[in-house]
Amino acid sequence: MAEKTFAEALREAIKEEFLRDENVVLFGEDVGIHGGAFGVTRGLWDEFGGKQLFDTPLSEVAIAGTAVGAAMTGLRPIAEMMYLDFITIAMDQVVNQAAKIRYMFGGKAKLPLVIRTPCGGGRGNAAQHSQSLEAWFVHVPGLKVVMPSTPYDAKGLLKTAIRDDNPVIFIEHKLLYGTIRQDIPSEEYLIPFGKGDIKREGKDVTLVATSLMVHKALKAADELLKHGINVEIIDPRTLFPLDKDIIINSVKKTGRLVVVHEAPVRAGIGAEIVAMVTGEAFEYLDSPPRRVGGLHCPIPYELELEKEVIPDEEDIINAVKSL
Amino acid sequence: MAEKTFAEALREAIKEEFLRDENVVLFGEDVGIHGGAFGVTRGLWDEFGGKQLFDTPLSEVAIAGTAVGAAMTGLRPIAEMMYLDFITIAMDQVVNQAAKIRYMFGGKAKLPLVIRTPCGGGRGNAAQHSQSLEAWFVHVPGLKVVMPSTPYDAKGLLKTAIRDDNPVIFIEHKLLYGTIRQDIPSEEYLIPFGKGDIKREGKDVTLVATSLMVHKALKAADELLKHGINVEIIDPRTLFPLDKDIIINSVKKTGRLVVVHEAPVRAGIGAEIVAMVTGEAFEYLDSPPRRVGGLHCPIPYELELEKEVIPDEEDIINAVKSL
Amino acid sequence: MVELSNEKMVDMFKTMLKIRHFELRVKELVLKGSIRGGVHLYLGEEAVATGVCACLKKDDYITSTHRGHGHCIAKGGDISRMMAEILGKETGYCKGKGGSMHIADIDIGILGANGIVGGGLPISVGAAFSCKKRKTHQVVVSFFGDGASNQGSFHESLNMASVWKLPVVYVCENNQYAVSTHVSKSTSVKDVSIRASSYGIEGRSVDGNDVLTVYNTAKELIDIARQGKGPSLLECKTYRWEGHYVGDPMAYRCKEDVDKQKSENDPIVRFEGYMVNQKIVPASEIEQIKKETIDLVDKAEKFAHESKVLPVEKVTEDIFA
Amino acid sequence: MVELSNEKMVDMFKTMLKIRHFELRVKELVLKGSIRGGVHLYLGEEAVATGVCACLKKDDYITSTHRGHGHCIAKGGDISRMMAEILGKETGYCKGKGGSMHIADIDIGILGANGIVGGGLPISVGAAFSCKKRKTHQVVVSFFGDGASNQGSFHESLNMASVWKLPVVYVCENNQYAVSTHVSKSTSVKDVSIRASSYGIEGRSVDGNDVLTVYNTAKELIDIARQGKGPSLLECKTYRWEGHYVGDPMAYRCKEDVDKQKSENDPIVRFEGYMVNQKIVPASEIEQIKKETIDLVDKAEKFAHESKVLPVEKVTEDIFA
Ligand SMILES: Cc1ncc(C[n+]2csc(CCOP(=O)(O)OP(=O)(O)O)c2C)c(N)n1
Ligand SMILES: Cc1ncc(C[n+]2csc(CCOP(=O)(O)OP(=O)(O)O)c2C)c(N)n1
Ligand SMILES: [Mg+2]
Ligand SMILES: [Mg+2]
Repeated sequence: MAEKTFAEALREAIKEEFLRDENVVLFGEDVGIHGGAFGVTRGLWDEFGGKQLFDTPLSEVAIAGTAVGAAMTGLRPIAEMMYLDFITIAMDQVVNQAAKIRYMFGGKAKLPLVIRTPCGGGRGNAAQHSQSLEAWFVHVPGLKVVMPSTPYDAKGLLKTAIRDDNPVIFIEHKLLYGTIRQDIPSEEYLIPFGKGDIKREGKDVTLVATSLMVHKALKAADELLKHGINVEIIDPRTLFPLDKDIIINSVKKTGRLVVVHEAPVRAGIGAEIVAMVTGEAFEYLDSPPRRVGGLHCPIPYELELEKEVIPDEEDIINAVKSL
Repeated sequence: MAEKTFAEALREAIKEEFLRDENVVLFGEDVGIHGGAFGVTRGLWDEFGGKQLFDTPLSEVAIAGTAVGAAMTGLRPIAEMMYLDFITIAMDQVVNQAAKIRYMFGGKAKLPLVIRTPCGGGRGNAAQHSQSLEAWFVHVPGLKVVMPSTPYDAKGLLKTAIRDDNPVIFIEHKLLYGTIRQDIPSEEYLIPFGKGDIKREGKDVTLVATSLMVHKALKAADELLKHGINVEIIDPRTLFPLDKDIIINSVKKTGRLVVVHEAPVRAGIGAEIVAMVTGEAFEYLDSPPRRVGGLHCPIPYELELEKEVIPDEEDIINAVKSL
Repeated sequence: MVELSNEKMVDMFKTMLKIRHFELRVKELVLKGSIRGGVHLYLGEEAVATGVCACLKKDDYITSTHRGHGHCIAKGGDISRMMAEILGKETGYCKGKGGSMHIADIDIGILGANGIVGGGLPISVGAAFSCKKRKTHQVVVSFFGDGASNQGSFHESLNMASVWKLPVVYVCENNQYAVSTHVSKSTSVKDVSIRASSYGIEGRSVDGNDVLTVYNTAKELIDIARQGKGPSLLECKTYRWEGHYVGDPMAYRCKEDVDKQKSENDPIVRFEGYMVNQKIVPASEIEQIKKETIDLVDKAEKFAHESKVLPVEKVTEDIFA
Repeated sequence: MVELSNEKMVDMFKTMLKIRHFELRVKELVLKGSIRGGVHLYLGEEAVATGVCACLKKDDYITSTHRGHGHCIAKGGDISRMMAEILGKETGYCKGKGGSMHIADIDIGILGANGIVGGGLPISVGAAFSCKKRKTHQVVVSFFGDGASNQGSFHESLNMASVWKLPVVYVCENNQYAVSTHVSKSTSVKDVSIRASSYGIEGRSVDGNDVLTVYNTAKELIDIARQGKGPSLLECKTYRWEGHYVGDPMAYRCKEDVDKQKSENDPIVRFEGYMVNQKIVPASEIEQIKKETIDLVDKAEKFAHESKVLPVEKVTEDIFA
């Protein structure tokens, strides 16, 4: 056991997989000596630079396409998009190529590729560097979507992603990299896709939270307990495949559902989870499910404005109380 | 009054707006003499070619960017993406530029641009030419999303879109262009955004359907009536802004909700509508709302396979009956 | 100029004929209504795929386009499975899930046709990166059209392939049109190969209807790639005989131009003339080859017709490995 | 070579100084912790924006980048409103909603900085198309970096601008780096201007730290554009003094290189030397100009500090017109 940050946990996963299989490669803008915009690959250059770790030109289309072509021909690429916002440039390769090739080819190709990318606001990076677009990918058949909230989960899920034979969009919240520390086993471990995790047991309300929001939800839960509300917090960890059972079982117990994510509420992943639960556990719901998410505007620059747009503990508390 | 196809209605809208305002321009791949992949601009070249109608190179990024830059500087561009699937290439311009510029600039710019684009399957065009991606755009603050189902609506909504000072994604189902005919007034008319339309009144079940699915829903409703189920069909017409009232009022009357769209169910617009209704009219729901949508796979090529993936009358009937 | 054995030339001729007759048959079937979706024929462009792929080994890779039948045949694809795919059958390359625009045969290096114009170029970078990393001495050829040369993916791919010195040859099939748009209206250079200078790589423009010139130039560039000396750009000037797709009304060009090309610049007639002139193969044998080719296409069609459609229950299979 | 009035030269010098002192102040404020988000300074590159924008009229357009303060100042932006924006205030250009990377002033033709590398180029095509269509004789300048020249948007934009003969000049600020990546590791040509040949347009590479050369070359190309003769590509070679952003640890380059550039190739020192030598302006007056510039920056800072943050209730305004 050793205490690691989220970024360190990711780095460990990458390093271990590099060493396990020389066909695992990672490339992206400034991932080499610079170590990536958020330092995830920092320190790996000396050992792996030019062999398994590569700097690319500023070319998101080519980066994603390289992942697709490399994956089809024997490598296990991890492509880094410096910010999730920039994946907009590469959506053809992600959505029309990576997600569909195996199917279009009648099951002939394998696409063991991972696109790692940081999401989210909170750093004053404004509208083009702060988005959370996970719902898009969940909507695309052929992609798996991972959104870890803790160092432990990040490591175990990234290793699973790298070993998965399918395209995985691996979304890391920027504010998690350096802020969260957690003990991580020294032995190897993997976390399977499609298994959510109960981050806090409770009996009164089911709170499904993703990524950074898990931590806000945990704080909100402490506060809510003071008001006599005992919240159960479920982190789905992978948005597709989604662990429906863990959510539904919890709702069956609590009768109440709140979903929290940072992306705007409208057509966000919260809509899917609410619709799924109302479809499959309607009779267990004692009150209308609530969604907490970003306001319907781009992320503004200034601190107070940004805070207003991104959901916080208070928003979660209010939503739970309003049930 | 004169009977028009969907494509003709769109063409009329474009022509009328060209004549009304010379700053209205339309450009895209092969929209000139060729008239566009689905003939919407056919016949306009002689009068408007090189003045308001322009062929572009095969460059979706530049096409979308041209719309953004032109809109910011005094024109009212309509950019055509030959297939909705290709907008993946231009998502940066659509999502990071068009949708956010006004906000990022503190309200300084106007972006009166329309992106017209055909969606949907049913023509054996396979996975990269058949998608319905409207949910993505609904999730992005700063975009309006229109999805008409009839020639009348198409014309009135396209004219409104062209006159709107904001970016509008205008999605036309390929199978509508030539198949549906409808009488259209000879006088000018506009249809406001955010006003849904009751395509069929009923009292037992609220069926929200979009685009081509409206017609399948209408057929399903005839069949269901034989089984004594009287369905109310609501076509939201604009997915953002969404006419929540028309849907909620209907649900208050019927107590039952089914949402139908062609896109895959998972994280589709149906999730948003179900979540919205359960959030705002929970107590009126007599049974769990249902979603009908595409299966969770890319659209296959072969006829029978494609039919299996895309929802049809039977799927709608079954969903309604299962309530 | 590489010395080509007579046998190799006859093989190439057979390939060209196979493409020709396959495409003619597909056209017939489309017109009969047996094939759905958009079908883009390679008629008139046979020398390009044939000349280029004749330089490749079985385990070399290609990325192809929406107009991909010719590439697939030239790279060694099985026309029965191709025809079955185009007719939407379970025995087709993609079990009927892909159709004309998505035929692929990974086992012989065909990384797929592509419905997205310019979609194959970035994939070729990845395949070439993989060859280099795995030190296999494989080479990648990425086919694309004149229209595609205006896509951003072209630029990013050629730059990255150049920076990384990857073994990939970019082959632009300049057939003068992108749908209805003449290359002069969409492309700001006369020769697409000029664009090689933007990447510090070798660029060539050749008569794409002269299969031997295509072969020789491609061979040179592919050899360079195989030796680890980096990518290149080869433009083959050719002409699209058909409309963009079968059924295209072609309001944008006149029949005379097309007829002239067909009668004066048929790559197969030209190669046939050369071979007969040079006594590489007697005229009688040519007739025999043509007959045999048509037989092969007949067989492919029969196979396709007799095959079944995939049971619909299997429609959601093959998404994930 | 255009004859420049002394007055114009002094104006340009003032602009360069304004950029320099503005950026130095911004840097201070970042280091003090008064500014959040990523801030990319234009220090060392002042001659480029200054030389180019000195050729533009008020109603001409520019598209700018993440490193946009210099462009904005050179195009006539108000440094008080800029500083207020960077400090997130309601009086800022974007009411605090945009910040450093999104400063825009449509009224004086600044179509916005841009957080997306390469994002401005396609927008410039649209603006130039608009100028041409509306027959206004306006011109567009699109600034972008060496890194951006490897984006697909670069290619699509230059091609389309060329095909349509649009009045736009593409100005590549080659400051040697894209974040940590040296241009030689990302860009397959030595001179980005070579890429003009891919679009059949004029391309030039100049010493971007020599403001008069930048001015003269830009003038020529902008005149061509204004005359309706189409787009061009101008590469200005310069050097990024700071890290990519304030706070960049710069593990990828050595301090000596930076120091050498600063001491030997400061565009302001060079221009100052020239002007004093040529007796365009006496040394004493230069001191006065510097003082005045710093006063302006002081005022801007004061204005920004004293301004308020937008009331949070207004955060969801300004999305739709
Ligand atoms: C990204 C994208 N844009 C547009 C299309 C529609 N489309 C299909 S083929 C084609 C023309 C392609 O021209 P070219 O690259 O010259 O190839 P050719 O058809 O001549 O072989 C177009 C516009 C597409 N499939 N993908
Ligand atoms: C599409 C995109 N990819 C990556 C980034 C992250 N990023 C911001 S600036 C930059 C480097 C830009 O280099 P260059 O174009 O040379 O401009 P410079 O910073 O040197 O002025 C990168 C990679 C981005 N903002 N947008
Ligand atoms: Mg072509
Ligand atoms: Mg740079």
